[in-house]
Amino acid sequence: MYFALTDEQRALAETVRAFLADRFDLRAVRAVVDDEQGDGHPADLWRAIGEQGWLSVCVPAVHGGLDLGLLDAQVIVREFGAGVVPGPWAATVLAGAAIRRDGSPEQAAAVLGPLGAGELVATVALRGPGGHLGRGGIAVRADAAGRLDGAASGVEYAHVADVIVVAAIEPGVSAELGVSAEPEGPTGAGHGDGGVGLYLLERGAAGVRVDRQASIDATTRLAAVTLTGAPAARLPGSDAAGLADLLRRGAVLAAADLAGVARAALTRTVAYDTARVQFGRPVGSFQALAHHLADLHVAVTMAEHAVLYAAHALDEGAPDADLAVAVAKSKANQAAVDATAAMVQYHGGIGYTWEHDTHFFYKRAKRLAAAFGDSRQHLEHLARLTVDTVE
Amino acid sequence: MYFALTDEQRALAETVRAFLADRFDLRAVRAVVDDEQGDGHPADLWRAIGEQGWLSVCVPAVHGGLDLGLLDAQVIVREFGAGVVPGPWAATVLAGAAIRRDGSPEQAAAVLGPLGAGELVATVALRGPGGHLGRGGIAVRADAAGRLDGAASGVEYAHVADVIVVAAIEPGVSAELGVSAEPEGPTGAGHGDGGVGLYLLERGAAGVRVDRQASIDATTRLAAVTLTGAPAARLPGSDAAGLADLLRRGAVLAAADLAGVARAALTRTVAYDTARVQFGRPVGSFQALAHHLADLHVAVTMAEHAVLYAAHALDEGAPDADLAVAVAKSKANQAAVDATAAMVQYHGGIGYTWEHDTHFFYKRAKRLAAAFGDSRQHLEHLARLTVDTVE
Amino acid sequence: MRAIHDAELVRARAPRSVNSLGLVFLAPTVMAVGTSEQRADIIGPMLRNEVIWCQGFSEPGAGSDLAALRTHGVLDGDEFVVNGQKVWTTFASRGDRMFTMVRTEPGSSRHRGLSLLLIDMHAPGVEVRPIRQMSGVSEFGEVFLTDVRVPASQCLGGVGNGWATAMLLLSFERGAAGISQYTAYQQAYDEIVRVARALGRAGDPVLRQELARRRVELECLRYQAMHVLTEVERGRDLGASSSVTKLQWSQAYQGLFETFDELLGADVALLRPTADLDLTALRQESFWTRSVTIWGGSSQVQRTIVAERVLGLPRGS
Amino acid sequence: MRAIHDAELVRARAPRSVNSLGLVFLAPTVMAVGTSEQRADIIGPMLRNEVIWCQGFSEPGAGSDLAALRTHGVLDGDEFVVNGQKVWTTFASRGDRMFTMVRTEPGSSRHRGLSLLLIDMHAPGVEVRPIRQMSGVSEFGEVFLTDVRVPASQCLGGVGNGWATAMLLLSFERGAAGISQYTAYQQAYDEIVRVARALGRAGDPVLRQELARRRVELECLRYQAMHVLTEVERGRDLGASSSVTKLQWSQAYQGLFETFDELLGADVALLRPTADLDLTALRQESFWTRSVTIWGGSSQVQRTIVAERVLGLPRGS
Repeated sequence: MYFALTDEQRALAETVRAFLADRFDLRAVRAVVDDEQGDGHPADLWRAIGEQGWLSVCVPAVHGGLDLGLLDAQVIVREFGAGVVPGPWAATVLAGAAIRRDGSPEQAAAVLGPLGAGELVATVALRGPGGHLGRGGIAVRADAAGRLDGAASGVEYAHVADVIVVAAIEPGVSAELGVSAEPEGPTGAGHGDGGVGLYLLERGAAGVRVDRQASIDATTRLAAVTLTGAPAARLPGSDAAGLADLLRRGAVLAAADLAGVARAALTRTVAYDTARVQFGRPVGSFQALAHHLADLHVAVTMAEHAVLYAAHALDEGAPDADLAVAVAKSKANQAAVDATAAMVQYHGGIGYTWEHDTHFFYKRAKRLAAAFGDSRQHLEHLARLTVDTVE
Repeated sequence: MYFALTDEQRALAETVRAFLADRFDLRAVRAVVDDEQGDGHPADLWRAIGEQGWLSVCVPAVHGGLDLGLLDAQVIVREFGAGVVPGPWAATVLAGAAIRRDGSPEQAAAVLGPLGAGELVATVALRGPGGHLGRGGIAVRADAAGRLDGAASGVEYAHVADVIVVAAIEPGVSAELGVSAEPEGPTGAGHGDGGVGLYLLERGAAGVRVDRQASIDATTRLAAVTLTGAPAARLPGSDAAGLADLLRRGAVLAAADLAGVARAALTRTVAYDTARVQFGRPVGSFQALAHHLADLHVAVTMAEHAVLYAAHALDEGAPDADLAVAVAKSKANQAAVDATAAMVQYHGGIGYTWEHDTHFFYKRAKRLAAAFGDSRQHLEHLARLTVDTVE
Repeated sequence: MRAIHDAELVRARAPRSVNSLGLVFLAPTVMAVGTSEQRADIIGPMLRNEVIWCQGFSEPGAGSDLAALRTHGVLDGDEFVVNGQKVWTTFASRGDRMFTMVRTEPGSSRHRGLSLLLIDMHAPGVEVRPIRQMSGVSEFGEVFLTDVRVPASQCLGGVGNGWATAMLLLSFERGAAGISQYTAYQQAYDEIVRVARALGRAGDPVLRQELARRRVELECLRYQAMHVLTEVERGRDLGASSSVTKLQWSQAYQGLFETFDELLGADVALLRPTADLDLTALRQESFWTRSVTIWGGSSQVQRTIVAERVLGLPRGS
Repeated sequence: MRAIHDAELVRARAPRSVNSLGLVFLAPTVMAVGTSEQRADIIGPMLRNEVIWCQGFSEPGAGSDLAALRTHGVLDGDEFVVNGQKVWTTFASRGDRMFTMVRTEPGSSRHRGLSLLLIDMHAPGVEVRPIRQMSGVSEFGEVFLTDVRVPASQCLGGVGNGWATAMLLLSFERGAAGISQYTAYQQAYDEIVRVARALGRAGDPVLRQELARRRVELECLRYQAMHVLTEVERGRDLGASSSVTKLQWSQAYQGLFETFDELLGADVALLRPTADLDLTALRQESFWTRSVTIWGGSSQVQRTIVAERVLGLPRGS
């Protein structure tokens, strides 16, 4: 029985970490954050990531990709989280996963090659304004000809994406649109088949409007997409299960990013409070602080384990994959929110300033904890999988 | 603006405390707890409490009582909580309050005098087996002639009570009996008037069966009451509002007991860990423990304030009395459960033994946190009073 | 217990005066320990908002540890010549005068040899640099003091007695501030409930429990404020009970905004989740709540005070 | 990552052997540092349940502070003469032999001069008194040792080397125990869900969130157990990661039963809330969970280990 990364995966993590330290450290992040008018998508970084092959990690070999799994993808995204790295990496990888699973051979050939090479930015648009993730939160309708009407909100990097994978309600289903008050499982298999489809949309197409949205987390830019009869191509294999699969992958990548954020927050806090002296002693030697950080180490370690297992379970199609995803996302949410809040608190006054880096971590954790299912949704889904199945 | 006890009330607290230290300390409590077959009602203590006049604190002067309010009653019961004192004090006071409010002059004359003098034990039976507090949890029906059928569970000291105030569903209402899955406000004004009545039942009457129930908290004994056509006298003024008033008073007395338990747990833990040495230092000097106890002091202090205010608000008929009761009970629940759990933890191994007194406090807190509305119920009621009323 | 009929007063909106620091903390301290000249000089202009006061207690590297202050003043004739640096000075860029701690006995350490000086912010040698917070707003500043000349008459509470004066002043900050804190909390609570309703989530049983829990803490803060006022009225020493107020307020206020984030769900990152919902102000307040457990004595410092002075636990080494 | 197909093994019920203390903690320690005679003497009879082992580490007044032990043994010929007292000795009244820490160098202090001795519980001078727990059950005992003669060959890991041997033994307790802990937790979880259903509360959204939260910690405990087994298989030093397991397990297990209390609502005090629901066993387990954060190194001790040895924070004075 093994529960650990392979030597190759550990080496990959090392490579990404060294690359970021060398090519995109926190000063570079700050430059992106402070450039409020900019698109938040540092082009040099994107090119370099493409050259490293890290965009093709989940692209099939036939399209020039590395043909690896989510377990490898989470290795990369965790380092991006630890470095609070800006850019549409996760969005692009997710869009690629949808096209790989549900796209036609022609769609796959057209998109996956350039996507893996970093020549193309992609993203996913899966929920409407004010809506939860899942079918009830979709506010886009497709007609029989594949034209899309409606709105999506909080879409990562829609303003720089070349293509957008859009979830839409399809004709013949009377599902209510708009705000969904009742939370639903964000990664569940949906309520039966049919009725939901994924569509490949070009940002430059007619009837597509993209408006940047102000967000607390400037390391990742968001936009609203408004569609008025916009022509799009259906991913022929897509259905409710395809959407659910996409949401699960999104949840695992977000959880991995959060695990990276959480570990970095903890490590940086330990370093800071080992050096900082108050009341004549290093702050880190005060037991109340030390014990809190110890509890956070336990929580972050559990989140790391859970992300690892969830990615593995999805790659292998394990029977408990759905459960594992909900565990990973809710645990990573908690660990990252708690660890970054402690980071602010235990840096003292400086931790609350714009000039210090703590707020990058705190804000990224807040955003990601709500992305691809917040804890409320994942825990209710978990209750359905566990409480309701005990015999 | 004043927010404090009067000098008289502080003197009363001192008197009760001194009385208990002298006449019923923890060794006496232990003797009651260890006598598993006994009725848990130390007769000498009851007589002495009656002599002190502490049972007549809420009895009108016309019946020989002190004619004081709930604010005075909570002074006494808080000390009983701090001393984990056994006996049907709160149950008797509550039954008296119901008779005072809703009974006929004859009922009041027959019961309140002996009750205040300690010649009579009374209690209240307000919910069925497995049921929540409130109308939905009542499992007794009254017929037009005042005969009662059904069951009540967890009734304090029913086995030694002379009279029992029973809540019953009345004819003409199709309310469903039995387990209520949906929590409802335990102290709300009820769903309109009528349909619920309070009945004065003699334990010795025909059709009354009382069975002792095993409970985790041996400082307060519980029993089930089964009624088969038992004759009872309606309290003529009783209705849903009367039941709600009774539940509110019960909640405040339980909260006061909890505040006493919580403060005693904290004070005893501080004393123990100031003396106990580990790793070459008093355990109380370790910062993680000290900070946790400091947080508990804040919580217990807030619970004390909240109990004070709720009792005052009920006495005065203040417009926020309903809100204040829900605040007091839910805060006292949390403070007492947390403080007694910390008491066990910070006494180390000894705190987990039967021979040490910690478990009296821990178990009493657990029982009372669920009595007269658990936090789940009070918080939902609070949401109705606050979330739903914001404009 | 006498009646609490003045509760309406508590519910009234507390004044959000630009001079609230002066009114809440400095004014009662001046009344208690100031000279008659200081009372005449300070109170009137403060009430008329002619002089805006700012507070300079923290220094770089000192944080919550007031005793570690290094800004020093040397008596030269009847003036102190003050050099040093303050951070986290509230309203620094808008202030006319600053109350601040200065080490006036050379070579002294810890609590000894400190004085509370009142410094003219427009005097030569005073330089202010605003500090931008994580919310993007600048409310604090750094103050650099270079050979600033402060008349000896501008020492409050006696030369060398700064520690006791500061403790008195901070007890007003930590204690009597309860009521305005309660008001701000209640306004935020109501705003947050309105957002929950706008997003269709005010009926979610889980969020309702959380909101109710926050409301419990709010009400308890109100009781604590009434308790403190009663103690003040009775002439009792507030002592460490001000630490209880600070802990209750700061932890509850911060927690309220954690519930705010939870109820936003998927929209937590967006300042305008829907067309008619602008969360910018609440979001800034939300970031601000991360600081309330740090300044004015961090929660860690307050817990130590409660543990040692209220509970009487043995001091950690 | 290689596949985790053995997960079924994890899900299988762990043996609840009367000798689980010996099997889980002592056996691997004997295999690691015991003499060949000790291996032959101990392992076989233990596996056949011919000899029941109990553990005697705690002493009155020492608690989690192993270095403060006062039971001492003086070498007399080839035997130690042992005097002292142990508490919290698990299975004391059913045990045949006890592994225990004894100070074998007179005048030594703290970590030095300790030895791990294997004592025959039937030897003259050994007296056992059971300790009743708050649940009413007696599972522990006090052991009084008066001039008990222990052959020097019954020292495990070398005379004077007891501290290192105990740390090795405790790392098995804190680490590899994860799997049987996981199993017990899962069984309790399922039982508690059944109770919620019987009381009609399994549909309450608030309780569902709480139950789901407990389940998250359960699954994380499973991953941690798999992680530890992987490290063991690779021959890595478990070190402080056993403290991570202990914290995760004990806090989560205790928390699960707090949820149990919550879902019982008004019936929390009753052992039989309805005619067909007997909660006696769950209630005893619930009391038991209050002890798991105390014994085997309290949560406070474990956090110090994690802070200093894993995170590398400076030691508190």
